[in-house]
Order: sequence, then structure tokens, then C-alpha cells
Amino acid sequence: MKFLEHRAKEILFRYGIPIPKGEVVETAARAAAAAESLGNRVVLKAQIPAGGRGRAGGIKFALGPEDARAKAEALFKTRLITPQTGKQGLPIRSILVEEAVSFRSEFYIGAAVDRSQGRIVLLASPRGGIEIEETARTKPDAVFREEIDPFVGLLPYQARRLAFALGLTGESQTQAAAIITGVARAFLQNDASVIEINPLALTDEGRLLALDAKVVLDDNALFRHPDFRPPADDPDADPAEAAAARVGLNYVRLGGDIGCLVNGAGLAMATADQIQAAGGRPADFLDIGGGVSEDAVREGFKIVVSDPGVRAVLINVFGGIVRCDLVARGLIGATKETGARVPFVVRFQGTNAAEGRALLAASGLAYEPAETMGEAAKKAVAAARGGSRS
Amino acid sequence: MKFLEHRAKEILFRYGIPIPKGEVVETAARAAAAAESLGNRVVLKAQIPAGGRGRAGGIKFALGPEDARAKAEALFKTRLITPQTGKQGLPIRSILVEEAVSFRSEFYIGAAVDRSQGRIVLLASPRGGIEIEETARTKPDAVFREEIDPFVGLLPYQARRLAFALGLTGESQTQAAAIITGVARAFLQNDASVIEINPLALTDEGRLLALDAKVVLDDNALFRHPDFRPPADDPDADPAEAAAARVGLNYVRLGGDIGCLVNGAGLAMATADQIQAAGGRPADFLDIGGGVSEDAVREGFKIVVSDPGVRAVLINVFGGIVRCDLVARGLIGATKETGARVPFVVRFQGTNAAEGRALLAASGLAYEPAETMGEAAKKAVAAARGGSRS
Amino acid sequence: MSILIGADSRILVQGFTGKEGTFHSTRMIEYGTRIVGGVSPGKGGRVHLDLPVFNSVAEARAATEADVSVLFVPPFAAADAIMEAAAAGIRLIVGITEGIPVLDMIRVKKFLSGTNSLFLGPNTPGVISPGRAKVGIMPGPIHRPGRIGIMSRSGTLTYEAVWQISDAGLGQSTAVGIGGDPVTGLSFVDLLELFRADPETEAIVMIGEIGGTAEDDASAVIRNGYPKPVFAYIAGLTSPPGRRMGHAGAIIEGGTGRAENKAGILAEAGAVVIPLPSEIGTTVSAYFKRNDPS
Amino acid sequence: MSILIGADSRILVQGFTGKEGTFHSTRMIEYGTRIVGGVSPGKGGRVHLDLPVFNSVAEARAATEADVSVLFVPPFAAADAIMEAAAAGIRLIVGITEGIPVLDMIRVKKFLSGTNSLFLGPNTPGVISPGRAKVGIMPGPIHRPGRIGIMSRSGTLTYEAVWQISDAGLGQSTAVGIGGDPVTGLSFVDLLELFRADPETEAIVMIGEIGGTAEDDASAVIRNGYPKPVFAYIAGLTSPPGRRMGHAGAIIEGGTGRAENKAGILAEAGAVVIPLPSEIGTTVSAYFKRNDPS
Repeated sequence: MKFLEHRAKEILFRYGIPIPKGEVVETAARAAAAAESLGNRVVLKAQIPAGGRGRAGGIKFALGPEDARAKAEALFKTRLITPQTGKQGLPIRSILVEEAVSFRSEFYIGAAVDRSQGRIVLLASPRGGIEIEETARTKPDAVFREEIDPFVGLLPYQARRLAFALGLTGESQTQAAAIITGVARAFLQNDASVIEINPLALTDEGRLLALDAKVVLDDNALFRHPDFRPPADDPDADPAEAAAARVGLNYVRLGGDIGCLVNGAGLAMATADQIQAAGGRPADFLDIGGGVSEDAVREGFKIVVSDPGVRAVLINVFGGIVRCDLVARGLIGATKETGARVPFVVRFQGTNAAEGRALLAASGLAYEPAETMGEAAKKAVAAARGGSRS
Repeated sequence: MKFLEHRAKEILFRYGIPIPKGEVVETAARAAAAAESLGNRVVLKAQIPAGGRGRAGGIKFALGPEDARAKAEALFKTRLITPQTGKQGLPIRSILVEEAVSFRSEFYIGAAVDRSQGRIVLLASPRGGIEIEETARTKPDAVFREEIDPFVGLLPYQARRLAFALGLTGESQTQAAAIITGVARAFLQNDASVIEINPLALTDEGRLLALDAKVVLDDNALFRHPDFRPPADDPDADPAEAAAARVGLNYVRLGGDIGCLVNGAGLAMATADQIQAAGGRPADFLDIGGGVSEDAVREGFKIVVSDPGVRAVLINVFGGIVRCDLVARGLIGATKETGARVPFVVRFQGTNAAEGRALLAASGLAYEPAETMGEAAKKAVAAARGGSRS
Repeated sequence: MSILIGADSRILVQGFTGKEGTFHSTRMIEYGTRIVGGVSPGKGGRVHLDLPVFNSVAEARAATEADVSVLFVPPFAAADAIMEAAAAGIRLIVGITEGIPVLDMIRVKKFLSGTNSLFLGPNTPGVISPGRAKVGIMPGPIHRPGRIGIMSRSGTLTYEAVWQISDAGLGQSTAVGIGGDPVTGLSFVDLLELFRADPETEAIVMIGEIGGTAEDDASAVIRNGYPKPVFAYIAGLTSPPGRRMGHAGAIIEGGTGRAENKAGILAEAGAVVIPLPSEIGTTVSAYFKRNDPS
Repeated sequence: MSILIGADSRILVQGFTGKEGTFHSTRMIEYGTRIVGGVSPGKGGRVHLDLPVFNSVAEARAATEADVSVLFVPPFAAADAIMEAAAAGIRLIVGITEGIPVLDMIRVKKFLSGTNSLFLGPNTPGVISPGRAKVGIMPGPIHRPGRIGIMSRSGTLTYEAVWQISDAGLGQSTAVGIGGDPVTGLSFVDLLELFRADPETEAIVMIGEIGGTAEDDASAVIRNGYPKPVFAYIAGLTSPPGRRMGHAGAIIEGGTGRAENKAGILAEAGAVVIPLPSEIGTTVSAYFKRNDPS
């Protein structure tokens, strides 16, 4: 789960990390009022769940309440398009109004899981304000690392070493060590996947301040953090993805015309690859997973065909725990319920594949059976080209 | 720092460990009121900072408020003498009045530092209500152990194993595992040296309840637990020991007639051994430690001679960080200030020994110099036999 | 021979009496796997599927001499169960459970580094040595004994590969899922070393996917002169970038993680990269026909 | 030769610029010890006592090739400083600090078990190889180079033993304090093994005291046939029972901890038990005269 900037900052603040004074607003009038109370110079920061905001025009400086009102008004009318939002962009529903801060230098502090080593690494760099990946590529010597032992935590000497590596001295070094320690504690205590402060600014007054922050939590650990459960009705979520999540399925819209319903993430990715190799374009990635019920299969199929771009559906199920007969029953139920006439190709293998095929054959539904993935993909591409939705 | 039973129980209660309903009272009238509110049958438990209370008559059952009042009155008039209190015993200043509980069986749960291995061990035994040392000696198979890793903590499976080892099943096993986990957490979070629940009773209703508890914290870690600092004016403390503690010295009354002032715990113990071997009896153990000031030496000497049984004083200082001249100055100051005429023997070796001897010689004080520990002990014994306090 | 497990493996099921544990234990026993008992805390002393149930792994191991355990416990209890098995001296622990927090796996790895236990998973279908033992949830009938070692990050895609290989008339020495989670126990590199030492295994099929560097790490082993042919398929060529990979993860992984990069590095290292999932069986069987026309 | 340190040891002082660090570093340098620099976080780059000051042990070690460090840091910061030294690869860490929480030492021991570092202390006067190097706070002049190895749980009582031995015309190969705290790094057992391998050391004097089982553990080594004579004095024969020992500590330590018990076990194991502290020098010198009348 990824938090908006202002929520990320609130979390870090609880670990002693200093953040600018600010307020989240949802109207231009409140933006003006916030500017009034924060002083003359403020920054308006669009709160969207995607990076790359700055270059896309999602961050504005304002001088005084009236300027803040005007700029907030303009922002609220915009859909922000960044490399992470997709082409249609995202609406701006809230703006963080913050005191504008003058600073001398910018640092980077981050913590993340090193998958290859299976450990947590804390990163610090004196080159803040730019992507850490870029620094790692162009100036690897400017990225300093310490492991956070999951049992021990980050030890004080490790925090000190990173703070010294940033070139800080005196009070700032002590403050940086405390911030680094706070990031490590926040990471461990909240089951984070990623925490970033970028930039951590050294202000003209000599204080360190987290100007931007990112916090992503491990979804698998949310059961330990019930306060952090995402709101059920995220207005920005893709409705099909949200519907799939509600029944425990994993749906990702891919934008093509061949709907996919597959069991297992690897097989679903492979199915999409196979469709593309056959000259088609997958409309989605739908993994019905391992412990699926007949109901969930039915819902999954309905979600796949709810995409108006879908002109054919490929069902690829390799039965393991999931039994092909159960999937067949779900499909039959869904087609009867929705009356959808989109052509579909079914490839069953593994557990109860014969029973599944028999059920489909007996159901009277029009569908194309396939023996292999390759055959299934070819038939789906042909169906999408030839078929039309009725 | 060792807590009284009721404080120990309060601490454990915060870790989810169930304790009987009860109230601490300082008058017989309040004992009667407590009995009234707790129900018909209560237990009165003398709150003294020493074990062995039960056999010494410090625990009484009472039926109803009037009985509770009478028994509390009797207890408040008693000095409790147990193997741990010394011959003069301890006054009873407070009584824990608890609901009387009927139980089927008693268990032992404890955690302590295993000095030899340098680790923390959690112990459990189905033989509660008796000293764990006795069980370990007579029935070692009835003592079960798990290490508490100082970084990892006690893992759930370890708590389960101990709970199963106690022979518990179902709800009681789950409850025991939770109690064991609580003890481990309390140990780590409070820098404990010892935590014991003995007995942990399985009541007739099938609940586990900590009937008695002991919590000792590591004095060296109290800086991390400012809430636990002992009250400055512990009325039961030995006044000389308390006075020494206030100036950072370690004084233990030993009851003989030769006062000792030594630098270093090992040398102080050895000095006492040497006195005894010479036919004398040490009056005290006073370690002035390594970083002592002239003032502290003066205070230490005053504390030693404040013991009316002291008929001679042996000062044994092997200068290391402590300089003998500083000690000499403290001694001279103290004797001038108090006018004490008790004979004293001074043995200086190590750092600035010659300077110290010269200062004493020039001071005009009457004292016996000694070159070795053996000589010093013999001279002190002779002085204690021949001398008299004026 | 095979790797990790064999006909003489003595297998314990953790979470034995639960619904999942019962279902899959039954399948494993049907397959001929030597299940020697199970652990279900609080149910010790019972008999389940004609086998003894224990309260703890230590107790179970003492009574059954089990050397392998397979876990069907819920995510919140999985890390504890793995550490319990390791502390009890279980040699190979197979974690089927999906949805374990990553931090728990990082803790488990740290804990296991002080023991002699190997951990496979989590979120793995398990490991099977066809005809000898099945420790996991994969469908048994698609497997055939043979000389191909299979290792994979995926569940059903492994079944697909196994099925194609069996369908092509070949078989598997061992098929192993390392699990689909970001942090796993045994890695492709570990398995390559085990397969290297296994005389029965003549070639390896690696099924990778986007994300992480497991395949890149394996490339390094292959590049250093691996004595057996390695066939690799990487799923996710068409997967959209950025959807599944954490931002700061990318920096640690050196900007890698894309399927085409992984495939490129593998090809360069000397692996036979299979471009399409439908061609796994045909590619491997063509190789064997070419090299071993008998 | 000597154990732990020698004339070529390169020594770092942690807490270098503080009052204690400055005072004792000066004494150590005067003694001829090769102090190569110090660590005082935040003071890196300065020069103190003509030596470089560093912000971290890692930095200091890289610049000075130090292999030993000695700590003069306050109790609350000591555990971190020890772990920092160990993580930086310091071979021997000497902890002078008194008053470190026991739990911190337990954590430190666990941390060090994953490294190659040795820890001496805490609450120790340190270690001295007379005439070569002094790493600690003991008064240098009482020592004489020689062939007796001294190990002790006490500070000033060690000086007493050293003084008596020097006074008797003998000298010390190395004198080591293991520290007076309940949980220590190097133990008597560890030091016995080091002394065993040191050709310069011909006899060992062990100064024990009440509490714990350090002496009992050493007895076991002596009983198994230790090649050099071991003299032992145990302080606290007259100490009142129960005053200094925790209740549950007694059970772990098997009911031992009394001076007379320790002395008895040592005598039985073959050590020469010295009954009185005033007789340490005379007993050892009598032995040497008897066995080596030259």
C-alpha cells in the first residue's frame, strides 16, 4: 500500500522526522486560508498516488493567499499526467499546502528490501532531489548503504556513519543520525517495503527537513497494522481492479482486446506473452489464484468481459489445487448470468481437466476448446479479429 | 532493584499476566475495608523486601473484615524474621490484601540471566510453590528451559513448548503460553535480572493466576527506566548503606569490629578474608571504587566509623586510577572533621603511595602504617583488641 | 537420484490437521510420499490420516526422525513455524503458505543463517521427485521420472513446463518451485549447485519471471562454466513496466528486473532462452534428440 | 610472547578525546604502548595527543590498521561502541567501562558470535604485557616482564597479585582482567587456552571471587590435564551469602558461587589453591624455587 505524500510525512513525523508545516486541502478556498496561516510563501503540492508530479506541473509556488487560491483552483481542474499515471492521467483531489523553505543542500535517505540478498538496506546520498537510481548509475560512490538487521534494528553507529558520509558535522550530523534511525524504526515497525525522504533539505537556518516523502507498506503485513487498511472506496482506483480486489482476485488492465482469465501469476504473464506472440493484444491480466471458489471465477469472468474493448476471452487453467471442473461451472454460471456473447477459448489441463471439458461441452455454450497454450492463443487472436460483440 | 510483591505484580499485569484482585493497605482499618470489598475470604501478605515470608508468619488467611482487621493489626506489630532479613528482622509497613483463591495445581515460571553462558533463560516447572533451586536439585527433569534471544525475543513456538511441558492443554495451555511470552517481554523491556511467578496457580475455575511474583531489575540499566528509580528515602534501608549509596559508594554491614575502607570490590573482599584469617571480624565491606573523590573518601570514612561496633579501621588502597595521596587527604579531612579517635591502619600501594604516606606522616594523625595486606590485617586485629573508642 | 528429497525422505506436515494440511497430505500419501506424522499445536497425541500428531516439531522429530517438513499454516503463523522447524533440526523446510510478510521472511533468513536448515519458498508449490516423493501441492500425474531438473518462481507455469516435458516423452529428476515472493529461501543459484552435483539431472529448465535478480544471479553461475545445458523461459515480456516493482527496489537491483533484460543476460551467459511458453517441451526435446538420437 | 597483545599491537582508543580517554591514553603512551589513533564521533579530523581522531571505527581502522581497541565510553554508549568495533573488524576489544547493563552485554555477546572479534571485559582494568604494551588502566610500574600469566575478575586485587609476584622477583607474561560484571566476554576458560599455547607463560595465577561459575568452568579445563601449574585465590570467603547473588541466578549456576565451593572444586581439579590474598607472591615463588632452583 502506497501512501500519499502527506500521509507518508505524518507517519515519519511520528518517528521524530521533521517535516515542514502544512495542511491538506480539498478546495481552493481552504488553500487560501492555509496560505494565510502558513505565511507569505507557500508550496502547493498535488496529492496523487504516482510519482513524477513536479515535471508534470503538480507542484506550484504561491505568494500569499490570493495566489494560492488561484493556483489551487487551476490544479483542481487539471488531470496530472506523469510517466506513472498512464495516458489519461489522474485527477487532483487534494493539495498539500506547505510553508516554502529555503535550503542550502538536498540529501537522499531511503530504506528498501534488497530482494537478492533477502535483507533490508538503508541508503543515504548527498545527492538529494534526484532519483536515487540515477545517482546509483551515474555516481555510485555517492550512495552509502547500511544493512538494517531485522532483529537488531539499525545500530547507533550505523546511523552515525551514514550521517558522516553525508558530509554533515555538528548539530546537523546528530540530527541526520536521528532521522536515519527514525526511518529504520518506521520501516521495521510498520512492515514497510519502501521509505524514502527525497529531498531531505538542509535549510538556510541549518535544520534538516523532509521536503518530500514516500512510504509503501507490505500489503501482506497489513493484518498487523489494521489502522492502515486502505479505504474500501478509493475514488482513484480502476473500477475493474477494485472489483477484482473485493473478491480476492488480482486484475491488471493491459489495454488490448483479448481478455484473459488464468490461474497463477506466472501462467497469466506467460499467457499474455503467448497472445502477443500470436499477433494479439491482451486486454488484462487476471490471476484467479490458487484457492478460488466457483463464485470468484464467475465474478472474475464478469470483470473481464466488463471491459468494453474485449473482443475475445482466453481462459487458460492448469489445474493444481484449482480444479478445472470448478472453473467450468463458474464460467457457465457467469455466461448464463450476464448473457455475454463474447467468444471464448478454453484451455484446461491438470486436475479434473477432463471433467471441466465435459461440463463445458454439456452446457451448450459456444466456445473454442484448445489443448495447448499456443493453440489457445492462436484461436483467441482469430476470434478477436473475426468476432464482434453482440 | 528488587520490588515488593505488589509492585512486581503490577508490572507483570501490564504484560497481560493475570493476578488476583487485591489492595495494598497500611492500616488495619484499610485491611478490613479491603476484605469487605474483596469478598469473604482474603489473604493478608506482608510486603517486605525479603523472601521466606510464609514460614515466618507473614501470610495470613482471614474470613471477613473483622478477622482481616485483627490479623492485619497483629502483622503491623510484628517484625518479620526470615533467613533473608538478618536477626533483627524487618518491620511490616504495608500488607497486600488479596482475594483468596482455590486452586488445583501450582507451576513455576521464571526468567534469569545465565551468567556462565551469557544469555537469558526462561524456566518453567510443573512443580510450583517450592523453590526452583530445590526442584533443580531433586527433580531436574521437572525444570524446562528456553533461551530468550536478546534481539529476537522469545518466539511463539518456544512459549508453546514450555506450556506443553507444564502438562497443560486447551485453553490453559494457550493462557500459559501468553503468560510465558509476557514474562519474556517484561524481562527484555525492563532490563530485568530476575522475574519469577511462583506459584502460578491453576484455579478451580481453570484460570491461571500469578499468586506470588518477584521482579528484580538491573541497577545498571535504571538510566533507561527513570520511572523505576527507587525512592530516595527507603525507610527500611540500612542508614549507613543508604548514606554510602548517596555518595556513590558500596557499603555492606558485616557485623564485626574492624571497619574496612578499600578500593575495589575484589580487594575489599580479600581484605575481609585477610582480617578473618588474622583472627578478627570485619565490620563492613566498603568499596570506594575507581573514580572516587576526596569528598567521597571523607564521607566513606565517616560512615565506617559511624558503626558503634567498630574498634579499629583498616584502610587498604592499591592505587590505580585512585591515587593514594587523594585518599590520604580524604582521611585527614575526615578525622579532623569528626574528631574520631578510633585507631586506624593504613596500607598504601600503587599510584602515589609514597605521596600518600608522606601526607599522612606530616598530618600528625596517629595511625599505623603497613606495607602488606597481611601486616595490615594483623595490626588492625591487634588495634581492635587493644584499643577502645574514646 | 534427485535433489532435496528422495524416496527415503521422512516428511512431517506442519499444520497437519487443518483443511489444507489434510487435503494435501492425503494427496502426498496417495502419491507414495513417506509422510511420517504432523504437527498441530494443541492436537498432540491424536491420530490423523493414520499418522501421529504432535504439539511441537521437536517432539515430532524426536519420535519420527523426520528430516523434511512442509508447511500448511496461515501467513501470520508461518515465520514462527519455520523457525521452530529449523530450531528442531529439520534439514529441509518447504513453505507452501502464500502471503507471508516480507519482513517475516527476512527475519526467517537471518534466523536460518545460524542453522543447518534449508528453506524452500514461501509461496511455492513445493518440490517433487517423480515416482519417489511429492512434497507440496503440485498435481502428481503430470510428472514423469526422468533427467530434466526444473526450477521455477511460478506455480501453474511450472505445471505447464512439466506437462510439456512429460508430453514430449521426457521426464523430471526433480521439479522445484523457489516461490513467487520477493524474498525466498533457496534461490536459483542454490538449486543450480544442487543440480550440478546430481548425476541423474542432465539438463535444467529454469522458469523465471519479471522482478528481482534471481535470474541474473543464476546467469553468473552459468557464465562461469556450468556443466549441464540450462534452458530458460522468462514470463512477463508483455507485462507493463512499473506495475509490480517497488521504486527503491529498482536501485538495489541495479535497474534490472525486466523480462527482456533477464533473457538477454541469460542468453549471453550461455543459457538456451526459450522465447515462448508453448515451446518449452519442444525446445528441450529437440535438444535431446539432437544430442542423444537413440 | 604474550597473549592477546604484544609489542606490535596497533591500538585504537574509543572515547579518545574525553577526560578518561585522554588521561589513560597518555599513561598508555608513556608506557610505550603503540596507540595509533582514536575515535570520538563528531571530532573526526582533529589531532589529539599528537594522534589522529576519527568519527568511526571503520574509518580509523582503514587509516591506521589498528587491530585492538580500548573503550573509555559511558555505559549507555558502550554496547554500540563494542558492536561498531566488531563490525569494523577489530580483533580484540577491551571494555574498561563499568556499569554497562547486563542485557547490553548479552546483546553484545550475541552480536560478536557472528564475528571474529574477541571482547575483554567489561569493567576490566584491561590487559598488559609488561614491557611491551599496556591496554588499560592498571598502574604500569608494578609490573615486570616474566613468565607468570595472571587472569582475574577484579581490578585492584589483580594489582595486588601482580605487585606480590613482582616483589617476589618473578614477572608476568600477560596480566588480564576478565572484568567483574555478571556477563563477560573472554572467560577464564578462554584465557587458559590462550595461555596454554603461549610458550612464554610457565604458570597461571587465577584471581577469582564469589558469584557465577567462571572458576568452576576453569576447573573443568584444569581437570582434563592442563600442562601448566595453575594457582588460584578466590576472594570472598567471609562474604555473607545471598547479598550479591540474584535468586534465580543460583539455580542456573547449579547452587554454586560460594568461595569455599569454588576453591574446593579447583583444588580437586589440580589447581594450587592459595588460601590468603597476602600469600599469592610467596606461594608462586616457592613453587618456582622448588621446581627451578637456578
